[in-house]
Formats: sequence, C-alpha cells, structure tokens
Amino acid sequence: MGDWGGYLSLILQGALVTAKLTVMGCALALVVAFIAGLGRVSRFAAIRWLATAYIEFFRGTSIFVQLFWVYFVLPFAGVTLEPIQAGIMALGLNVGAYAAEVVRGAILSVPRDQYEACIAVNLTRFQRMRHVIFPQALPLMLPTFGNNAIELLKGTAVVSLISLHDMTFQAQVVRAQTGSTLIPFATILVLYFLMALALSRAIRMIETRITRGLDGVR
Amino acid sequence: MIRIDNLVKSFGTFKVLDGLSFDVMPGEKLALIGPSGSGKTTILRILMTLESISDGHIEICGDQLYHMQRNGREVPADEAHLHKMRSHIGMVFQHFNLFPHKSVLENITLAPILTKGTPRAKAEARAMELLEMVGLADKADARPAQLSGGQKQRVAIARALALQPRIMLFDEVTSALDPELVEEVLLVMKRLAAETDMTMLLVTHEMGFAHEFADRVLFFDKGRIVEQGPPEQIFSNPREERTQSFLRKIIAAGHRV
Amino acid sequence: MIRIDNLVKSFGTFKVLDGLSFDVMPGEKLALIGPSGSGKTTILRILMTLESISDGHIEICGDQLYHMQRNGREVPADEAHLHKMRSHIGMVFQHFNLFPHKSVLENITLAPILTKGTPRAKAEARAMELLEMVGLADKADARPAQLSGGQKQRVAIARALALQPRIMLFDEVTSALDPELVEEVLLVMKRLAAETDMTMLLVTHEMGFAHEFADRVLFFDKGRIVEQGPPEQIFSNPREERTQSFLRKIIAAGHRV
Amino acid sequence: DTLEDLKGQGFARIAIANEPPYTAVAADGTVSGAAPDVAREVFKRLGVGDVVASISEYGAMIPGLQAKRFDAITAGLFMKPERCAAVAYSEPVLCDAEAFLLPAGNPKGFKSFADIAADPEAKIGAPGGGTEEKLALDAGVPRERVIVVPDGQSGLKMLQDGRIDVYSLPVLSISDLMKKAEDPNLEMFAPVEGAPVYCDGAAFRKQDTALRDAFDVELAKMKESGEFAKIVEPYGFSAAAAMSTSRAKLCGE
Amino acid sequence: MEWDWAFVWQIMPTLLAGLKLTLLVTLLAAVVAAVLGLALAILRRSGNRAVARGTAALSEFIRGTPLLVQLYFIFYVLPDIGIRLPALLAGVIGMGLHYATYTAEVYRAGIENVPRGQWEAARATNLTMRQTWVHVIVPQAVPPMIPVLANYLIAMFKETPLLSAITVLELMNQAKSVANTYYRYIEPMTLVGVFFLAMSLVSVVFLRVLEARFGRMAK
Ligand SMILES: Nc1ncnc2c1ncn2[C@@H]1O[C@H](COP(=O)(O)OP(=O)(O)OP(=O)(O)O)[C@@H](O)[C@H]1O
Ligand SMILES: Nc1ncnc2c1ncn2[C@@H]1O[C@H](COP(=O)(O)OP(=O)(O)OP(=O)(O)O)[C@@H](O)[C@H]1O
Ligand SMILES: [Mg+2]
Ligand SMILES: [Mg+2]
Repeated sequence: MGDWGGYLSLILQGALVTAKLTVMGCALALVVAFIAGLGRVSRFAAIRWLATAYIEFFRGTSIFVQLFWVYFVLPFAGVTLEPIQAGIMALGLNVGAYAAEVVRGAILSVPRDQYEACIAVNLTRFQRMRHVIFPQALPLMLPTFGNNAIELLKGTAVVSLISLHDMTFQAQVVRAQTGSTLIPFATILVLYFLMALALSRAIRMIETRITRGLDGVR
Repeated sequence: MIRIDNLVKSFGTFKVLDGLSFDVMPGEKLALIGPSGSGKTTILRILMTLESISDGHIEICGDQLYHMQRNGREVPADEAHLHKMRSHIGMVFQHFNLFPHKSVLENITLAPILTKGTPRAKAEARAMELLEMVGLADKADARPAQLSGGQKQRVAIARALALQPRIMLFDEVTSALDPELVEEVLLVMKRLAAETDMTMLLVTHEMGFAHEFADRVLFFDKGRIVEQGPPEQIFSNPREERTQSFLRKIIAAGHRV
Repeated sequence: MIRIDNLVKSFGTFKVLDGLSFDVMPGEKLALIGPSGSGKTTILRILMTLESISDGHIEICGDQLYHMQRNGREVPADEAHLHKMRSHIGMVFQHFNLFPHKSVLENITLAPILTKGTPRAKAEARAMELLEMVGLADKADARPAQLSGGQKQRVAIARALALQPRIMLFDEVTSALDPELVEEVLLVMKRLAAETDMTMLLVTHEMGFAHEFADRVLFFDKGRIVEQGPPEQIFSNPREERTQSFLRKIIAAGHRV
Repeated sequence: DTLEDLKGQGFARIAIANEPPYTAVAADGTVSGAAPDVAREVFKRLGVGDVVASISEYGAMIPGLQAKRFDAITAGLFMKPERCAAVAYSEPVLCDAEAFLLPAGNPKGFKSFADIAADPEAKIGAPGGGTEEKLALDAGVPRERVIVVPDGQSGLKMLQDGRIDVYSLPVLSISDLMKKAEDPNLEMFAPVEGAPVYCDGAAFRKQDTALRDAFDVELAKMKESGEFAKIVEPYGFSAAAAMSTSRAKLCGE
Repeated sequence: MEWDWAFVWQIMPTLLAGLKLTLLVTLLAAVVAAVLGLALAILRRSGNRAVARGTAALSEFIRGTPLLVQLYFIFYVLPDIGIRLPALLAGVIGMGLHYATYTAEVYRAGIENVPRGQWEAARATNLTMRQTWVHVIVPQAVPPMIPVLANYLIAMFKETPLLSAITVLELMNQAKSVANTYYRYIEPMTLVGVFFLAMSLVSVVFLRVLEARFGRMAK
C-alpha cells in the first residue's frame, strides 16, 4: 500500500473542491443574505413574509434534507444541476438563511436615533438605507459573517452524500484503498483547520479595512 | 407659521397630548418648559413627523402637515407630501445623532446634495460657512467621535441649518453635555436667534437660557398648556400653582432662572 | 481619618493622578470639584479599591489601605486585607448600580447578611429604618426597574449606609437624574451630613450643593489639587486663574453657585 | 433516444461504489474494478467512447439513476425481484456468493444468517440497504442487532475493534478487505449456508430498455468470444457462473 | 415517481423510532455540551496562561473542523489507542464536545454582558468573590443565555444525521434504510424534512417564549 504521494494528491484534489465549494457557497450565501435580510425589514408585508418563509424553511430543515432535495428531487422538476452546483446551491441557501438574520439584526441594531436624524434631514427611504444605515450596519455583520463562513466550510463535509469529491470524500477513498483511518482523517482535520484559519484571517482583514477611521464609533 | 389645532396624541391607551392648540408667529422664538413626561419632546417629534398624530390638525407655512387634498377630499398625507413638508423644518436632538461614519463636512453636506441636488462644491462651500459660524471650521475633516459633546452639538446645529429650514426645533440640546460645554452651544444659539428670522421652538430645562432666548414661554403639564406668556411674567410672576411649584423645585436643585 | 501620600495612578502611559497628597479629618465633609477628566472619580475609585494604585500610600482609620506588614516588611495588600479595609468605606455611584434582580429590601440587606453575618430579621429591620430615612419605606418590595432615578439613588444611599461605613464616597450622585428629581436626593444627603459624624467625600458639578454641604472644597485639575479651602473662599474669592475660569463657565451655563 | 444521446456526447455516466474488486478507485483517481471495466468495454462497442464514473453510496444509486444523475449503475448491485421492479437490469455480469468476515477460528461458529439470529448477543454488520442487511433481517435478526455500516473499511475496523461479531459482504469483497488488512486474527467463511448466489448486472432506467437491450447484445457477444472472461477473471470472478444463469431467473420473472 | 400515502403510513413507525433516537442523542449531547462548555469557559478564564491559551487553541481547532470528521476520529481511530466507545456514546461525546466550544462562548458573553457597575457595586458592598458570583453575577448572566443556548440545541438536533456515519440508526439513517429496502426515496426523505421542519417550527415558538421571558430581563 505504498504510493502515499498519490493518495496525498487525491486529498489535495479534494481540498480544491472543498475550497471551491466554500468560496462559491459564501458568495451565494452573501447575496441571498442581503436580499432576504433586507426583505425581512421591508415595509411590504408580502416581501417580509417571503423572506421569513425562506429563512425559516432553510434554517428549519436540515442541510442533509436540503441537499437531498436539490440533488435528487429537483431533477424531477426539470432542473438538473451538476453535483458541484447542487452543493453550492444547498450550502449557499442554507448558510444564507442564517446570515440573513445577521443582516437583519445588524440593521435593526443601528440606533433609532440615526433613522430619526435621517428623517429630520429629509432623506428618502432609499437614501437613508444606502448612505446612513447600511454603512453603519456592515461592520456589525462582519464578525458573525466570519463564523457563518466557517460553518459553511464545515458543511462542505456533508456533500459527500451527493458524490461530490470533496476532501472528506477523498479521505474515505484513501481509507478504502489503504485500510488506514488515522492518516487520511488526521490529514484532512489539519487541512480543514488551516482553511478555517485562513477564512477568519481574511474576514478580520476586511473588518479592519472597513472599520478603519471608524474607531470610537461604538 | 405653525398652527396646532386640537392635537391629540396617544401611546396605546395613554394620552400624551390631549386636545392641544396653539399658534406660532413667523420668526417667533418659543420656549417649551415643564416637568418630565409632560409631552414637550412629543410635540417637537410630531412637528418633525417622527411620530404620527392620533387626532387634530397641524398647519405649517400655510399647508396641512398630516393631511392633504385629493379629489377635493381631505385624506391622510402620503410619504411624498411629508417629504415636501419636512423641507420647511429642521431639528436638533438631545443626543446630537450625528452620522458617526461620516466626517463633519459630510454630515452637513449629505442632505443638501441628496435631497436638494445641490452640487457638491456649492454644498461644501455653504457647509464651511456654517462651520465658520458655529466656530468649527478647523474640524471639517474630523469624525464625530473625535469631537467633544459641545462640538458635536454645534455640528448638529450646522447640519440642520444646511437645509435652510424656516422652522427650527431644539430638544434639550444641552442636557447631554458636561456643564463646562453647555455655554459654547448656547452662545451659538443666541447668535442664531438674534441674526435670523427663523421660527424657533426650544425645549429646555435651562430656565436662564429660556429667559434670554424666548419671546414667549409655554409651560406644559400632562400634555396641556398650563400657562403661557412672555418670559418675564412666567419666571418672575407665575400665576398657576403648578408653574410655581415646578420653578421652585428647579431653583432648589441649583439652577438659576 | 484618610491620609493620601504622594499617590500616583497611571493608565498605561497616561498619568491621571500625579503625586497627590491630602488628609481628611474624621467627620469632615469634603467636596471635590474640577473639570471633566481631572481625576476626581479616580480618587474615589481608588479609595473604594476599584482601581489599583501605581505608587504612593493611603492610610485609612490608621491602617495602610494598599499595603500590609508581613514579617516586619511592607508588602502589597492581599485580598483578605482589602476585604477588611473595605468594611470602613461605602460608595454611591453616578448610575446607582443597584442589583436589578433583587428587590429594594434585598439590595439593602444582601451585604450585611453575607459580609457581617447579620441575622436576616435584624438586617431587614435596619433596612426598613434606612428606607424610612430616605423616604422610601413603601417601596421595600419594588424592583429597581420600577423606581424613578431619584428613588434609585436614594436606595443606593441606603444600601451603602447599611454596612455602617465610617467613610462615605459620593460620585456625581445626581448627574444622571432629571433636574426635578435632583432635589430629593440632595435633601437626603444634607440630612445625612447634618445628622451623622461620618467622613464624606463628594464629587459633584452642583456648585450650589457643594457650597452648602462641604466643610472644605478641593479644586482639581489634571490630577493635582490646584486650590483648596472653605467653600466661601473657593466660590466667592478663588485665588487661581484656573479655578476662576472654571467657575465662570459653570455660572454662564446657568448654574447657581 | 438515449443511446444516440450518449454517442453524441461521447461518454456515459455510471455510478460505482469503490468496493474492490467490484469497483475500485486507484491512488491516481482512475476508476477500475470488474464492473466498470465490463461497462467501459460494452459502451465502447456501442460507439460510446468512454465512461465517467461517480462514486456513490449504495443508497443513493437508484435515486440518482432515476433523477438522471447517471445513465447506468455498474457497482455490484445484485439483482433481486424488488430491484428489478425499480430498474431495468442487463443480463448478469458479476456473480458472487455471500461471505462472513469473522474473528479467526469462528469462535461462535456462525455458518448462516439463522445462526446469528439464534445468538441473542451477536451483532452483524452489513451495508445499509444492501442485500446482506435484508438477508439478516429476513433470517430473523432483530433490527437493533443489524448494524448499518457505511463502508467496507468501517466494517472491517468495527470487527477488529470488537464492535460487531461478524461482517457480511460478497465473497470477493471480503477477500479483498482481508488482503488489505493482512490481519491474522480474521478469517472468512464462505459461502454462507442458505444464502443464494447473486449476480449483478448493469442497471438502467426503466424507460431506457432500448439502451439496455443494446447493452445486452454486445455483452452476449463478449461472453461468447471469451473477452468477458478475460476482463472479470483477473478480479476473481467466475465468468461461467454469470453465463449459467439469466436475468429472467434472478428477477423471478 | 408518485406520492404514495399507503407507503407513508407503512414506514411511519420505523421513522418514528428513528426520531426517538434522534431526540435522545440530541438531549444527551446537549447536557454534555452545557457542562463541558462551562468547564471550557472556566478554563479559558484561568489565571494560568498556558491553560487559558491551550483551551482557547483547542476550542478554535474543534470549532474550525467538521463534526463529521471528528466523529470518524472518535469512532474509528480512538479504538487504536484502546478507547472503544459504543456508537451512541461516541456520537453523544462527539457532538457534545463540538457544541461545548459554542456554549463556552455563550457563557463568556453572558458573563461579560453583566455591566461593570455590578462588579463594582458588589465590591463596594464588600462581597467576597464567591458571593459576588453567586448572588450578583450568575443570576443576571444566566437568563439572557437561555435563548441562545436553546438555539444551539436546535442546531444540534439538525446535525444528528451525521451520526449515520458512525452507525447510529437515527432518523436520517432509518429513512435511508427504508428507502433502500423499498427503492422509494421521495416519501421517506420528504418525511424526514417534514419532521425536521415541524420540530424546528415548534422550537421557534418555544424560543420566542424563552426570549420574551428571559431575553429582556438583562438591562
Ligand atoms: N414611544 C412611546 N411609547 C409610549 N409612551 C411614550 C413614548 N414616547 C413618549 N412616551 C410617553 O409620553 C409622555 C411624554 O413624553 P415626552 O418625551 O414628550 O416628555 P417630555 O416632556 O419631553 O419629558 P422630558 O423632560 O423627560 O424629556 C411620557 O410619559 C412618556 O413616557
Ligand atoms: N480605565 C481607564 N483607562 C484609561 N483611562 C482612564 C480610565 N479611567 C479613567 N481614565 C482617564 O482618566 C482621566 C480621569 O478620569 P476621571 O473619571 O477620574 O475624571 P473625572 O474628574 O471624574 O471626570 P468627570 O467629571 O468627567 O467624571 C480621564 O482622562 C479618563 O479618560
Ligand atoms: Mg423630552
Ligand atoms: Mg467622574
């Protein structure tokens, strides 16, 4: 059972898939989080209701069930996604639902005073959001977004369910080939942790950039 | 300039303002005083359209504030009407409510640029004039967090003035300030009162300042006007028992009238 | 009673108190005044052992506060020593800091029961006396959240008194209160000053009250005593330029001295 | 028609399980194993140049086929009447008997699924939704003593760790596991008494019978020419066994 | 594939058995997480630098890596060093440990959210450290934590399907097994989804109640 080099490269291929799923999943999650999070604070009841339904559904059912549906049931409705697309979609929509609540929370935690100041200087609703509320809410969201991103990274491990060759899946392949459990799984544990570290570093960097010059604000 | 007619405001079952009526002449400086919870802030917030009203009418510069005509019938005002009416009014808050993520200059120019389409260069020139007036020209690029309370409040006044409102509302603009910083803000306001013909409504616990500043003082209690008149009369010779006891307590607490 | 000797306190590289020395006689009522940031609060917090000191000595009721003897050598005080020393001192805070999850009565009895082992019945009887004194006997079972600011502060005073300290520290106890509520708290303090021989240190911006209350006034600036003396002298006839300008600003802001 | 589509795109998508010697993935990621090798050859003859394999859990194979995730399953999925109702099988490809993986010396003397049912302490490991799980349940082993094991390596490990008393898979799968484990404390018992010999076939969607029939034609030709034997026998399978039975028999049609 | 109600009723008992096990695992793991999290929170506040740092690093590692892989480790690798846990126990410990790193954060935040003034008032009334914790800090820190902790309970419930990797026959695993036996997937998987959704909608209501009861108390 030599050939560890080959097995390592198999795991690294998996790491690439995991990284891709994480990055694309985060991108999708970010987009839907803003749409749904803003939808939650919309003044139109229908939009609020839609956003709430989306959020409660995706937070309510398990990622496993969602993955199964996207991959095995959507094709019956005529939508056949590539496994990687299905993975990105399930992860993105799932984590997006959690992040949407973060967006909403951050927007609501901008003090009422600021809304009132906007009315007093006669800004329109859109101007209020665009120039005053949102810029202040963003720094509040970032730390939690960082946690969400790591949750998503960890979530990629379950996509082996839909035969995506991510890192966990490849570790299982290696295990089946070599009969060793310790080595492949220890390897990927370390790799996952390095990726998580990279993610939190990246978020912290963005955070310091955005909050630069805002020190002492809160 | 302002005509308030039978105004009622309830929070749930609690009537804060109960059939209030009074007029304000153009250019008049009005001080609203009274015990905590008497509804002074509520009146200003209603004029700034930060609260809705429960009943009654308010007329500003000849137009209804909370009502408008549609097909010859009076209907509640929509957002567009409120937006138009708000352009007559500016407000300065107790806690300044500056935008913390914008510089002092941006705080002042934001609204003129966005709501009136003033070109940036012109808005900035005007903002510098206002900063000059409140004595903060050198702070144009500072962030609010870098200012003292008194400086923040002066910027807030400049921000409200930048929209050139015809009516200015001041709600306890010095009560969040350290005593040493109160003076600088009051000085700016005195100059403003002397130099412009803006209509001004001032809520304050600084009786001394109310005395100097106002043409007329309204004493409120429980959402009603108990007594009104020129400051000399209210402060030196109040008729109502409630007014007398209020002023006595304030004096005992160490404030000069 | 209190002897402060060459006290230094730094936060990082910033020296808040810089070689401060003064004594307080038993039963003396001392007012500490001065501009914001001059270190008044810091002194009280150090006396209450809420901050550590950087250098110097403090003696209270004849014992070192931050130092103790061990094997004939002076060493930094341990928690047991601090615990013993703290029993001489009570403090009332600007923001009351009542325990929100306990009733008014429990707020007052908690410490006597826990730290002195006073039997519950006795502690409650004494607490009721204190509530009587501050005029709140009917609020014994209320929660702090149900009280007005002035009432909260009176409860806080009763809580501090329940431990029968020989020194009481008051840090701007009225500055978080609505003006109308200030009076009730000051009344309680005046009675206290008149009726007990406790040593009292008071930080305040209410110059009028400082005048009436204090035997001696200390004017601070930048962590040093600029001027001290009886209130008549400090308020009517300050010697130092810094004191004069401070008082001028306070007066201009509408406060009576 | 599906065959034309496959020819057009140049490859067919197959589901495999990574359970040597039926299906295997090498260190470099290439797919081998008896089932995919046969499928690759047949598809080539049908004019479909290549096969693209997805590794899948057994449980996810049939839903994946129905959801058009794959065009065929070539994973050692044995023919049984219920399965024949769900998918369209080709003629038999790989045949194998059931085996037990046991501690050396078979201390409890298990020879059949009924023996396991009779021992109130014994726990048997089997793949979830696989033939062995069903055989065990049918023999009367209660649910809580049938441990659903996710994959062969996990089953082996659980047996070594004493978590299960016996692990059941087809003969060739067990012998492959033993070869890799090189563990003298283990032994294989085969064939399991009373358990039928099963054969798999390539499985297609129900509506793709035309593709299945075309597959059968080429498969039959390979069986006759001996090329079939050349592919499967190096893996340890018996070509004769596959040729001696038929789909009709195995599906109980 | 048609929806088949008769089939739904046929498989319902099996799925309910899975649901029961899922709930059991969730609750046991929650207890482990609550207790272990407290231990982690205390260790992180430890005066000993090395202990505090080590705990922080370990927590971060556990939080940064997938539970699935951790479960594999506990179940398949630990026996090599002589620790052989039954599947259920391994699952409870794995999940409990993973979520303990989250609850530790909740405890920390809860304690830090008690205003400084409360510590100082306790000091000014000369309470000892122990008395301060028991009578002042804990009673104020705990109520706001409760909704947050309940949230993690729900999250754990939804992660139980991972336990199928270590042979625990929970809801998802039962559903897969049923599906593989009858070659019908839509019904069991949809039912699992419905179960999860129903449970989480119930718990949302329950959470709102908790929030209304405890969330506001801290002021
Ligand atoms: N949003 C609200 N919901 C319910 N009650 C409110 C609300 N806003 C104000 N009130 C109540 O209305 C009454 C009047 O409040 P208002 O703030 O106008 O008093 P005020 O005269 O400005 O007092 P102060 O001097 O303390 O500022 C108070 O009793 C207050 O509790
Ligand atoms: N924990 C701390 N860390 C750093 N600096 C501090 C801290 N506490 C106080 N300071 C600084 O020490 C100085 C003195 O503070 P202190 O609160 O004693 O002033 P004060 O005289 O009570 O002022 P005020 O009238 O505003 O209450 C201030 O400049 C303050 O910023
Ligand atoms: Mg007010
Ligand atoms: Mg202070």
